[in-house]
Formats: sequence, structure tokens, C-alpha cells
Amino acid sequence: MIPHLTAKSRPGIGGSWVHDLEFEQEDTACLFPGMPLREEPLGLPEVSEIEIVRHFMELSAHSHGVDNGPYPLGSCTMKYNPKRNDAMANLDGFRGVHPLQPVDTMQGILELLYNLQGFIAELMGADAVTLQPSAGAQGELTGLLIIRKYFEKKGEDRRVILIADSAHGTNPSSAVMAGFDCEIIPTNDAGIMDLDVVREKMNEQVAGIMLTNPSTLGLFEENIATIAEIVHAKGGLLYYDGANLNALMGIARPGDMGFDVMHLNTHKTLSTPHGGGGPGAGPCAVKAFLEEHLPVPRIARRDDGTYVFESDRPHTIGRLKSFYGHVAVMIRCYCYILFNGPEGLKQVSEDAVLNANYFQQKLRDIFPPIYPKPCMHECLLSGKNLPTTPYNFAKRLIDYGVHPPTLFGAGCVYFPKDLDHAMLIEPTETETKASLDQVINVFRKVYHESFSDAEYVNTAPHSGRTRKIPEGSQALDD
Amino acid sequence: MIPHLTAKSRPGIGGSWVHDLEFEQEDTACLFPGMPLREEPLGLPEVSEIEIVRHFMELSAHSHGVDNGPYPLGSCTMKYNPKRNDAMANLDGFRGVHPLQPVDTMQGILELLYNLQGFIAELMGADAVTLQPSAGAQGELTGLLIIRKYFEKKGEDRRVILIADSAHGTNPSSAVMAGFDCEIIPTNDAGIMDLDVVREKMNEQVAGIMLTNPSTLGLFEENIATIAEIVHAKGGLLYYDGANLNALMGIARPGDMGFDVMHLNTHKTLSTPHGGGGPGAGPCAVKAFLEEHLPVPRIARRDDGTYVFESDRPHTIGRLKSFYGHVAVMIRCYCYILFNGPEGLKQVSEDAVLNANYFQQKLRDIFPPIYPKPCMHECLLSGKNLPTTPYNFAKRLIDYGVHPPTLFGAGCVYFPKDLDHAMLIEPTETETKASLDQVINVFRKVYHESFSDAEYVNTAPHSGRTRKIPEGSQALDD
Amino acid sequence: MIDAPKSFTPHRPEDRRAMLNFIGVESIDDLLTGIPKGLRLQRTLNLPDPLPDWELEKHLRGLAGKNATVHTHLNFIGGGMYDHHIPAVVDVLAGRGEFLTAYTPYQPEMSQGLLQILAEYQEQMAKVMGLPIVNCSSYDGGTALFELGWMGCLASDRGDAGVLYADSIWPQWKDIIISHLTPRRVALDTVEHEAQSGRLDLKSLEDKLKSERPAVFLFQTPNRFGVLEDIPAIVNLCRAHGVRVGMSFNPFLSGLFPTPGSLGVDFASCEGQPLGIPLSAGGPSLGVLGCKKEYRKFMPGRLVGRVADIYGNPAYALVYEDREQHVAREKATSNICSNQAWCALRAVIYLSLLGESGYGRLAKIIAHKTDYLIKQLTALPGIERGHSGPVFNEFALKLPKPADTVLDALREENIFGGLAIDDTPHGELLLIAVTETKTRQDMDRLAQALKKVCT
Amino acid sequence: MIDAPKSFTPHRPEDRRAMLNFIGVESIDDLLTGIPKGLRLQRTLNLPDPLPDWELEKHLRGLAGKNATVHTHLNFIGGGMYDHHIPAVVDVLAGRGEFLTAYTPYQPEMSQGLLQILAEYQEQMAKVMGLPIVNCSSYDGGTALFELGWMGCLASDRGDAGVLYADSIWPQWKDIIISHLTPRRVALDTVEHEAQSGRLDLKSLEDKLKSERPAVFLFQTPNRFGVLEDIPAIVNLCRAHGVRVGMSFNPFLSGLFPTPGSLGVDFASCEGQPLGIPLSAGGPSLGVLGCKKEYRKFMPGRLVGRVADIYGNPAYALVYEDREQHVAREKATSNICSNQAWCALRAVIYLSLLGESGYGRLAKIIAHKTDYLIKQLTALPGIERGHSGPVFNEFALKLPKPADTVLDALREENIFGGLAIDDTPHGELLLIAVTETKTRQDMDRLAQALKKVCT
Repeated sequence: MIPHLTAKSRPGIGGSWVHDLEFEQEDTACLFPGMPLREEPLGLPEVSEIEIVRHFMELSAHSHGVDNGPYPLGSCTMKYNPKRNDAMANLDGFRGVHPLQPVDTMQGILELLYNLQGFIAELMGADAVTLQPSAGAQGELTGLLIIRKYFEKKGEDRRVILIADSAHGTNPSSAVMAGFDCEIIPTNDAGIMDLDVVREKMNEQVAGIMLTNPSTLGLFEENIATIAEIVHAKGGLLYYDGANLNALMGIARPGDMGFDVMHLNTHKTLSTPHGGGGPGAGPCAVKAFLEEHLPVPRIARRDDGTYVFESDRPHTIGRLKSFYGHVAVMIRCYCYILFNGPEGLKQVSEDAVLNANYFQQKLRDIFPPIYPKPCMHECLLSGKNLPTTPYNFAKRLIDYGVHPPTLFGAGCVYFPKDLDHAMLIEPTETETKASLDQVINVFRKVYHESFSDAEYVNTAPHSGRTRKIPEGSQALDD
Repeated sequence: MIPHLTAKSRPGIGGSWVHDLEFEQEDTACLFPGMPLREEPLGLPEVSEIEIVRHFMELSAHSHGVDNGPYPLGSCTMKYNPKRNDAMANLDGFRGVHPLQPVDTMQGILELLYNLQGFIAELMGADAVTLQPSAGAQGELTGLLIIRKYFEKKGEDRRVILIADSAHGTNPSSAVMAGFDCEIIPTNDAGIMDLDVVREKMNEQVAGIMLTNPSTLGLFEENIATIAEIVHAKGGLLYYDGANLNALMGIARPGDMGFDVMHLNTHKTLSTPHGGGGPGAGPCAVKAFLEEHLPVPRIARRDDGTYVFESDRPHTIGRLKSFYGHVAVMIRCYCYILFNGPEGLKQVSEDAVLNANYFQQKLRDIFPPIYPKPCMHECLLSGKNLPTTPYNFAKRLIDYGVHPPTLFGAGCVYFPKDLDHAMLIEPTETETKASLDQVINVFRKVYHESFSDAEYVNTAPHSGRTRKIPEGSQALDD
Repeated sequence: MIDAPKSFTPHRPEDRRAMLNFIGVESIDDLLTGIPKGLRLQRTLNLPDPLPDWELEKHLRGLAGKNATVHTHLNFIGGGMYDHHIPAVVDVLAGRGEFLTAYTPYQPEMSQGLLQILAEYQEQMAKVMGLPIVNCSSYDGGTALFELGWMGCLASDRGDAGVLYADSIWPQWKDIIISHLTPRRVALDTVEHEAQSGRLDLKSLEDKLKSERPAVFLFQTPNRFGVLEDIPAIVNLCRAHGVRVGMSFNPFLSGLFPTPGSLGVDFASCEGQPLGIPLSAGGPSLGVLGCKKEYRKFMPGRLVGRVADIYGNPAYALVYEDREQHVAREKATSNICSNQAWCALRAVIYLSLLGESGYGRLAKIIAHKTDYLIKQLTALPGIERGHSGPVFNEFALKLPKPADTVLDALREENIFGGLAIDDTPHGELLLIAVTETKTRQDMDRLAQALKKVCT
Repeated sequence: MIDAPKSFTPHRPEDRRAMLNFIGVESIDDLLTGIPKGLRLQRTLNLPDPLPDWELEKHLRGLAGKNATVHTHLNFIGGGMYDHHIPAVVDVLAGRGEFLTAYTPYQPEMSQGLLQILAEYQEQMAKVMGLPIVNCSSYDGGTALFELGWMGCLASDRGDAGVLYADSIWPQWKDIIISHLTPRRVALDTVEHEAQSGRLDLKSLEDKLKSERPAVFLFQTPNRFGVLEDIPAIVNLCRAHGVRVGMSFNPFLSGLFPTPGSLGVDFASCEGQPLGIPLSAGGPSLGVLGCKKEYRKFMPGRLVGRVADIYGNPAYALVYEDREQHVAREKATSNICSNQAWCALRAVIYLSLLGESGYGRLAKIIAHKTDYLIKQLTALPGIERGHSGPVFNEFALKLPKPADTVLDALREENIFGGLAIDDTPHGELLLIAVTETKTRQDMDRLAQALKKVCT
């Protein structure tokens, strides 16, 4: 913690770049009769430009991105964000476009978005795509609203969505937002769905099932074809949470597995920066029979090769976003796909799987895998051999410049059942073998330290400006 | 020191962004008969993009710029570099211009450069300006070559240049490069030129005198008008080293003091970034009677409002630079002048002087000024009260995040006579009072530490990755 | 294993082999045995071949070059996003890899810098809103407004969940409210505006407050016609009927007027794009959300607060997570996970660059430029104000010719003249936005061009 | 004291007053008493009024918009600067404030990062040059070449200081050599090239080596016609006559051919602009300078090397400063102080991004694209090669029409077709440059356009 800018304020010096003598010196009150002007200061800080630069420079030194080092935060997929994609998104010809300018003056953007829709459809095995959702969670909501609309149009009242117990928290909360009730399907001892439970729960009141595949346990849902059969047989639909699609590019496609509706998280699969919390994007893809329900405006191509927005679509779920989605994020996705090509994308997924399995194998003597089989793009390791909690263990990693993995009760992953000692590790494909070996060595080292020097581990981190924050800390201010 | 990238190399993975199957797979030898191709590797590193990013990110954490904190390095003028100027220099319409493209397709750049020439002429009190010199030192060389050419045209053989003993090292070395011999003029006890010596040395063999004003001792040359008279009376010319022009904007102009030829250092006066050593720029300005000697190409404006390069100038000193100078630096200068305006520029110089005097006054009890009078934009303080060397003192400042001032024998300033205990401090006008007070407090604190904890001071710095490097260290490798 | 020659992953074939050997398998296929054979894609994805870096740049520059921009055209289009100036400092600092390539700060010890920035964002936006609780962002102004509606429903103690809203919010925002709240079975209804003033029809509001007893009333100021609503009057009416108030506002209003919180608004939101965020054809932007302290438990999304480290020293962390989807799951206040943190970071840098006095000065300049342009344009024959209410930043005109004709003619002169409003029963209008970036000459140029078109 | 209302210095009037009070003076004028009254400027500088940030941007964008660029036009102009692709990583990393706003690293403890980068630059460029000593840069390719000449003079043990140089170096570089070495009374003479091959006339070289006994011979490859010189033959001739050799070369040549150092060259230089540095209308670029170890003492400019800290651990610092102006003053090897360190930083990032295999691959792609374009163009009727010698990256053509006519016609199609060479006695030529950024379609487009013009 360093002093906030508000603590450095010197009234009068703010915004020296803002001046326009002709317009700033007139009387403003007369423009707004009957509307009293503010008399108290707001309390915004007033500091000079150099102070602002130094303030944020210093704060950046106390921040950690994947540009700084390994970030094996399971299921968050912190892979390298190619700088070329940022540069392209920042071109004046994209950045300076107003969303409401005449459509014939933004054909370059529409062409890009239209083609990207096609790329994503191909990647996922779907027929139609909307780029509108702002994030994975909004992608889920979009997909669930589509499912809802589908049944509404059919005149069926299906209020239940089945969700795996290991699902991201966004799944049940999205389902509720879309007006559904959730029923939880437990995973079995092998970490996959219990088919009997699926059969039991699936009926004509159930709209469908939401699945992450590979799951947040790092496992491919082996029975997916059977699940699809069960759900479809009862008239339900399958929703694919594409959080982990980065494991499958060019290898398998949700559309081919029987999913009807799906989204992907662009920061995970298509390398867009996460910016410390967002913006993300969650393009949503559907099979052809659901296309009519996609949100408006749709981006379409006319026969003359021009692109248009289409809004007059009676069965649409409506609009989710003020304009057309996170265009600057989409440009990065587009670049990523074009830079890698189809074989490169497959290599990405293969190497993601390779790295996770290498990690799992390298550490299995001390951190045995929860599920003793090959993992997909992330491995779920048990911390039960540790003489301390995974939380304490993880904090000590920070002293070695390694970002902790995903743990029980922290981050966006939800571990079901008795997995409170589990650690979910996702190395990603952009780490080199040397980097993996370094992280693995740090894990081993801290493991041994936690026996030999327990107190030191349990009070870590010791480097950096900030000491350990206890698990479950509550806010000081209320 | 962290491992070089060459130490992380894995042959085969370099430059994955470089491919062009159609052209990279042909046989190259046949294109160059009789020219054997290289068979041994060069030894360039091969690392992935993420490794490169992390490598330079880490190295940036061990670098210090004015964006990171106070940098009161006397005579180097580390003022804030406005980010807006960088952004403008990076516009495609400037950055993507080839210097040899048709002149009518680069009228925007020429217009900017032409107007900047005029601004600099006004700022310096000169009649004509070239923007070609790459740095202050090349500006000096340009000016001296102009002086040389002037006498050559007049048929006079003047081989001597008078230079103050406190001059930057570039002055004598530039003079020698221009084919002159140097004679040194000592400063007197008041830190200014000894008029009697000037009178004695000035004769018809002397081409002129080079002066920095304010001098590198932070003092204005009070007798400059008399010096000009003496030099001009003997047919000589006055050269103004504009290293410290940042003290005088809108206050006084070298042209008005009698200088015939002058340059300015853009990073000092016009806020261009120094980039860890350059690029700088050293525009050179002259009085009208010397214009014909300026380097080619000249940027000129035709009556129809178009701009052209003129090279057909018989009395030019020739060319100093492959093209037209550091255009990207000039764009920043232009922005700086337009953003500040005439009163803003004057305020810049006034505040630079104010800050230096405040610093001098605040520390005079422990670091008395060498010359007991108001200073200009930098103050020269004595470290004689210190129980240790200024070198040791300065290194301890680093632990507090303050860049040391300029000391005897280090950096680009040359201290004459017995000033080996002097410290030259230039706070610059972009530091706030709070920042000055903080630096002043650090100076006081370390001063007291150097008595109370001499060993700790003498072995500083203790923070950061690198320990103290002794004065006058020699290279380990030979 | 394909070892694609143009692969951009950092392994060499020999690295892969070494790793596979260590794992004890022959190929990556052996690691993918969990995927039933029948589900494996048997062909290469039908996507374009990879481009070398320079062709990628050339291709993207080609696409970018097909778009007009606020730099190629003199732009008076607003409608919810505005062509404000973005100081270069914002891009330089926000572009630092430490920020751009970070994840949500789940490990506070490693992310104190980022967390402090988000805390400073909350602090400064709380001042702009006059409301103590501000979250770390939602997606955009439209989704922020529907969140206000949902918060109002959650806060309602009357067991119903109706949301009443002004019909003078952005048309897209209406759609967003409908698409998000209808599935939750929230009763929705609108309140009309007065055709003459352009302001909310307070009578109609009072009637509906009485008859519908909604959980919350939502409105926007300046509204979709650029007209400033009478906030105290609206708040008083709602108070009188025990209905909470949620308001979306242009954040620059706080540069001139009392804050929403100080005027008694319960929930407030902004489209934060004007605060240092590029247009980028509409996204990403920034949804700003604020509320009174008592409603914090209904707030969606991230909140940063101070916690204590093991030695009792304060540090920043994500707090009050029991509201959020990863903890509360189906009981969460929202499903939001990824938000617009990086846009919030831009906003706080931008706000800091303005500072108290710059903020007021900028708002003042915009107000007077709006006034200047109105005067210039309404001085033209046949052109008059669309409404009598006070305006800021944007205003509507009645034209003597169809708006499309006028806009087309202006485009011939590289001017984007505004937006046609043709979806109200009160006749066609032209909506014109003004920001600080428009100089007097720019505005005069529009006036000249309009004169030519309309006379 | 003016307290300019639009001042961008961070003091408020009250800050200034407090500081003046502390100093004990009334006004800043009291601090300026050292400046004689008569020399004080009695008026305001005649410069434009300050612009707010947004008008500054608008104005600069306006100026930028008046320039054609390699993005608006298909560019085949070279002549010493080339339109190579610059990976975005270079801009992102080089733009970090820690680097961009640093001074020369006089305090090594505070600048180890920057110093290591410069050391890695020296290391990697030394590999490209095949010479162990590389400095931290000089201004550009032209000044680097004259520095080679002066180093040759300093190294000469024969008490004379003649510099002989090829007449096929860039014309501007000749001018730079003349303007810099003439004042030092260095005898200068040139060696002709063969009109047919475009290569140096070795017979003429031998004659002048014999008759003039210069300190050093300087040449450039590819030369101003794009033609590659026969380095071993030149080195052998010079060796035989006891004359040192300095050579300027396109750094990408080392991607294909043995390095200058391995071929026996004593001093080498490059225009480093192709290594990740934007065109920016010609500057700043990068002068790369290398030499054999025995000539280190004659090297101008900064050198970074390893030193020991007080505990004996290695660290980086500026070394061998006894050559430099701030130590040696009038005896210095050069007056250079500010150099192009930031451009060198860009170059080492760029080199690292290429790496050994990318470097070779890029050079190969350029070579084959050059070859492809030559074949396409010389297949057109009336167009033939200007020279028979091998070329790289650039080549000259004889055209059936005046070059200006051709270039003007190409411009009609937004093509910059190259540079006219009309200053040799051997007839007019068109000099065409090719880099990796030119796709086959780009080259075919030039061929099509040329066909239209020339037939």
C-alpha cells in the first residue's frame, strides 16, 4: 500500500491539458436555469502528470502478469498474450470507429467480425455464432436464453437445467438469471459424470444440461456421446461451457459431441489479455436450428459482398450489449487464429495437454494426481502429503516468483466433494520446458521446506511489499 | 546480472513469425555463384517470444528513468518527457514515411520541420536553423564547421577556438574534429570567465569562442556582452553551447547576447526522451550572415506554400547525416512547444531556476554552495563537510530511490580546478515541491548517516540487485 | 503430434519427445485417450493457413483502412459513446504488461498494485457518484442499468419485483433490460417523456408509481435526447411512494452538478466509455455501478477492500465475495466473473489526469460548446431545438428536410452529422453530440455545411 | 513570475511563493540578477499560443495525414532505409518508461538492466559482424562509415591519414565523409566501380592502394546499386598493400554469408535501421560500429563491459572511457556523447525475436524475393538488369523510358516504384528495393504496373 493519489492532492493543479479559454470562462449557471450547480468539491485528486506516471509505474511493480513469469492458475489459462494482436486492435482504423456510424463506413470491422464468426463456428463445430457476449458468463447467459427461447417457441415449459457439481460458479448463477432452476449432477469417483444420475434426472421438465468439457477437474467427459443421447432423447439441449476449449482445438469439437449451444472464453482459448479481471468476451455458437434465437444485431453478409447488421429477427432473445460486443477483443482473436493457422491451433492444444501431463508426472511422487490417468490441459494434484495446507504452500511459491495454482475456495473454480486439498495446475502451452522445470523445482523445493522449515513456509510470502493475507480475510472497513 | 538470452538458446526455435514457404525453401546458393554461404552458426540466441518479453520486463525492473523517480543529475536535465509527444511521433503518418519518397508526398513532415525551425530561431534569437544534427555534440560540430567555412570563404586562416575550462568534454573534442586547436580560458573565483584572459587570448588567429551559458557551474556568464564585444572586435565569432538553454526560455536569448552560432540539446530544453543514452538531437541556429553555410539539405518553403529540400548551396558545410535529422525527435519538440506556448516555456525556465535555488537554500547549512549567490537551473554544492567522498555519499542515495547528482569525474560535466568535492544538482521544473522536499530530506538523512553509520554509507547501495561498484573500476574482460 | 512447422508454441520436436518419454507415452495421442475415438476430429480445421507477421499486419491494416473513423471524419455522432480525447498517459500506463496480462487478483500478495488501482478506481468513482459503494465494473452502461433494476428487486421488501423505467433511455438499453429481466419474471413498464421539454413526464411517473408500486424506477440523464432530467423532482416522487431510484448518468455531469448520491439516488450507473476508453466500434467499454452502503450486499461483481495481513498491516484484497457466483453460485447477485477491470484501470488513470479542477473545467467546456453549437445551428433558417429542456453534451434538432438526406449530404463533406431519431411519435429529430474535441472551427464547419444542405 | 494560467509545470502560485519565501527573495526575477538587464528579453516569445491536448492531437494528426507512408503506398524505395516488418514486441518493450526516460547509465548500480541490454546488444551485434568489439552505437550508417575512416587514420602507423573509399557507397555517405574528414585534413579519394558488373573496380583499387597508400579503404555491400562486393578479393588486395579495410554492410547479409570479421575486415559498420527501427522519415536510426580487438582504443562512443563490485561480483558499467570526450576531451576518439542507445535497445530486441534461425530464414526470404522480382521485371520487354553482379535486397534496372516518367505513372497506382539513379556516367537506372514485407501479389502488382507503363 502506498498513499493514494487523493493523499497527494494539491487543489488547483489538476488537468492542465484541459483548457479552452473561449469556452471555459463563461457563466455556466445561466445555461441551466433551475438546476443549481455543485458547490462542494468532489474530492478528486489533483496531481501533476509526472506524479501520476510515477504512481502507476510503482503500482505496476507490485503487479504480476504472465509477462512477468509463470502463472499456472488452473482453469484460468494464463497463456502468453501476443503483442501483435494488441497492436492491431489499436490501429486507428479500428480504435477510432464509432459504433453508430453508417454501416457502409465500417465494412472493414464487419468483414473481420463476420469472418471471425465463421472461424469460431468451425473451431467449435457449430453453424452460427454471435460475438456479442461480453464475457464467458454472458456467453452462458446468452446460450441459456437461447435454450429458453427455443422451448418457449415450441410451447414447452422446461424450467430445470442440470449442472455438474464441479461446474464453474457462473453456470448455476447464469441458469438462475435465465430463469431456470438448477439441479446438480455429481461427478463419480473417476471425476466424470454419473450416467445413472443423468438418466434419472433427465425428463421432459428439464431444458438441458450444462457441461464443461474437459471439466474443471482437467478430465474429458468420456461419456459425452451417451449423455447427449440421453438428453436429446428427452427433447433437451446440451450446453457447452467452453472454458476449457483450449484443450481441444483441432482435436475435437463440442458440436461433434452433440452440444447444441456453446460459448468460448476468448482469453483462455484465443489468447486475449485478461487485463487484471477483464474485459473478456464469450462468443456463443449454436447449431443451425437455434440460429434464429441468436441476439441482435446479427452481422450478415449480403450477396454483393457488403456486410450489414440485421435486427429484424422475430425469434431473437433480444440484445445483451449496447453495441456489437468487445470488438477490440475480437480483433485479437482474429489475429490469433490467422497467425497460428489450423495446425498451429492444434499444436497449441496438444502442447497444453503435454505440459499438464509432464507437470503431473514430474510431481506425482509428492503430489499424486487426484485421478490417476492422463489429464487434459490441466492437472489436479493432491496436496494431502503436505504437512501444511495447500494455501500455506501456495503462498510460499510467491517468494520464488511463481503464481500459485488454483486452490479450493479461491478463484473461479469450484471443487466438489472432498477435494479441499487439491491444486489445479494449468501450465499452458506457452511455457517452455525450462520454465516448466523451474516451476516444478519450486514446487518440490517448497514441498521440502514445508517439512524442514514449516514456520517459514507458513508465514510466507517474505519477499515483496506485502505479507501474508490469511485465508478468508474479511474487509476491515464496513 | 541475469543470464543473457544467448544462455537460454534452444537452436531451431528462433523467429517463428518469419516464414514464407514459397520463398524460404528454394536453394539459395545458386543465387550467388562464387559466393560461399556461411556454414557456421552466428551464435544468436533462439528463444520464444514469451521468454524475450519476460527477459526485458525483468531488465526494466533494474533500470531507472525519470518515470520512476527523481533524477537530479546536474546538467543532464532529466525532466518529465510528456507521453503525448511520444504518441504523436508514433503516428503512422510520421513513422511510416520513407525519407526518399517524393517530396510532395511528405509535405506534412516538411511543414512541421519548417515551422519548428522558425520556433527554435525565435527561442534562441537566431535567424536560421538546421534540424539535421543528431545530438548536441553534432550540433557543436555543425556550428564549428560553419565558423570554419565562414573564415574559409573570407580567406582567413583562423585555427584556434577558445573554450572555458568548465566546458563539456564535447566542446574541445568537437573543436578538434572541426580542425581547430583549443585554448582554454579559466573561470575566475566567481565561476565566470576571466575577461582579461579573454582579451589576452583573442586575436586574429582565433576563430572564436565557445561558451555554455548558463555554464556547467550553474551560473550565468555576466560579462557575456563584453566578451562578445572583444571577440567581434577581433573578427571572431561566438558559439553558444545550448546545453543549458532550458534555464533561459523566454528570459534571455543567446542571439541577443551576441552569439553568432548556437545549438540546443532537445532532451534538455524540449523534453525529448533520452532513451538511456540517445537518440538526442542538436538543432543548430545561426545569424543571417551565416545561413549560407548551414548543412544541406535545407528545408525551405516556396511561395505557393509547398515545402522543398534545397541542396544546391555552394557555401554549405555539406551534409552531416544520411537524411534530415532525427525527425521523430523533432516531432516531440514541436509538440512540446505547441503544448506549452510562449508563457508556458518561460514558466518552465523560471521554475527550473526556482527549484534549483530552493534546493541550494535548503541544503546550504550542510552542503554550502560553491558560489554563494543565486544559481540558475542547477546548483553546485560543496561536499567538503562530508566525512566521506561525494561518491560514497551519492551511492547511498540510491537506496532511497534518488538518482545521484553529477559528480567530479563522472558523467558529461567537467569540473575545473579544485572542485572535486562538488555536486551538481539539477532538480528540473517538473518536480513538485513535495518531490524536492523528499529528495532534500534524503540528502540530509544520508549526510547524517555518513557520520553516524559511516561504514553502511560507504558500502551502499544495499538495496536492489547490484552492490557498489568502486570508483574508476576497470573492465574485467580484456 | 504434428510438430507444425509454423507452430508458435515454444517446444521443439525434441523437447516434446523428451517430455513424452518422461511421461512414458509414445505420442500426445496417448494422452488423449480420454476422448473417444469417434469424437476426434478426423480432418484439419478448415481455417486459413497461418500468416507471417508482416502479412498479418498488412491484412489487418487493410481491414482497418476500410473503416471511417473520428479522425477521418468530423464526428457529431454520440448516442451513448462519445469521441472524447484520451491523454497518451492512459495508453502508456494501461498498456504495461504487468496490468494487461494479469488475471483477476486472486492472490493479493502478488497483486497489491493492481488491487490498489481498483481500490482507487472505486474511491474516485464513488466521489463522482456521491455513493460510497462502487464495484470493480460491469460490462457496459446498458448492462449496468439492468443491474440497477435487479438490485432494486433484491432490495425490495415488498415481495414483488417490478421495474419501472423511463422510455427516454437509449433504445438499446431498453432491449437489454427486457432481455435480462424478462426471464427472471420481473414486471417491466415504462414512463413516457414530454414531447415538448423532452423530459420525463412526472405526472405519468406518479401515476405508475402509484398504480404499479414497482421495486425501483430507472432513468437516464442526459436522456436519449440529450435532455437533463430533474433529478430532485424524480427522487422526491419516488421517495413519496416508497420506490427506490436508480439512475444512469453521464459522469461529466458531476463536474457541474451535485452528485447523484447527494441528490438522494439509491443506485447509480454510468457508461464509463467517456473516461479514457477508446470507441473501438463500441467495445469493450465500462459499466460503472454504485449504490448506498445498505445495498452493498446486492451489488454484483468484484469489490476491493482493505484486509489485514498476518501482522495486522492493511493490504488490499477482493472482499465481500459471498455475493459472487464463485461462492454463492445459484444464489449470487449476478453471474459476472470477468468484468472490465482493465477499462476501470484506464478510467482511474483518466480521472487522475483530469483531477478535481480539470474535471469541472472539462464539463464546463463541453456545456458551453454544446450551447455554442445549438446557437449556431438554431440560427439557421428552418432549424430549431427538438426540446425545450436543458441539455448537456448532446441535443436534438428539428430539421426542414429528412434527416437521412441531411446526413448523406454532410457525409459528402466528411462530416458525420449525428443520428436520426425516428422511433418516437413526435416526429423525426437529429441527435447531435459535442465533446471538447470539437473546436469552434469544427462547429462552424458543421453549421456551414448544414446551412448549405437545409437552405 | 508569470504563473501562466496554462502552465504545465506542477507548481501552484502558492507553492512558488512558499519557495521564494524560503529562499528569501521576492520573485524569480531576484534569482535572475546574474543576467544583465539589457540582455533580458523584454517581450513574450513570438510562438503560438498553447494548445489543449485534443487540439494538439488534431493538429498533429492533420500533419501526419499529409504524408504518404509505406502503408498507404506499395513501397519499393530503399536507398539505405528499408521497409522491414517490426514485431510489436519491439515497440511494447522499448516503450517502457524505465528505458525510454533513462539517461546514459552513469550510475551503474541503478541501471544494471539497461547496461545488460546494451551488453547484449554488443554481444549479438558482435556475432553478426564477426568482430569482437562493438560500441553502443553511433548516429547512423553514414556517420558510422566516416568513423571507420577516422579509426583507420588513428590506427595507421605510417603517419599519414588518407582515406580511400568506393564511389559506390550511398551518395549522402560520400558527403558525410567529406564534411567530417576534410576539416581534419584527411586526404580523400574514391575508387570507381565497373559499369557492367556494378562491382568495385579492383584494378582501380589496386592502383590507388599502390599510389596513394591510404590508411584505410572503405566500401559498402550491397553497394548503392544493390550489388554485393567481392569481400575476400578486396580484403586480399588491401592486405597485400598493408591497408586496413573498413566495410559497411547490410546486417542481413550475415544471415546468408560469412561475417565481415571472418572474412578479414578490420572495421565494420551498418545502418542499423533494418533491425527493428521505424523509418520515421529517416531518423533516428542506428549506426553500428565494430572492430577487431586491437582497435578498441580507437573506437568512438560508449562501451559496456563487466566490472567487479566491492564484493568481487560481476556487474555491468561503462568502460574504457579514457577514449571518450568527457575524459579525453580534445584527445578523444570522437565527440560523441548522446548516441542511439534506445535504437540499439530496439535492435537487440529485434535480433532476439529473429534468433539464429529466424535471421537466416529472413535473409533467405529477402534474397529469393529479390530474385523473384528481378525475374518478373526483366521478363518485361525493354527492361533489363542494370548490372551483372549478384544483388541482395535491392537492384537496379535499365528502363525503356525515363525513370521519372515511370515513377510518376506508378504513383498513379499508389506504388512508390523505387529511386532514379542519374548521377553516374553510365546512364539512368531505377533502383528497386525488396523486403520480406512484399508479398508475391505485391511484386506481381509492380510488374503489372510497370508493364503498363513501359509497353
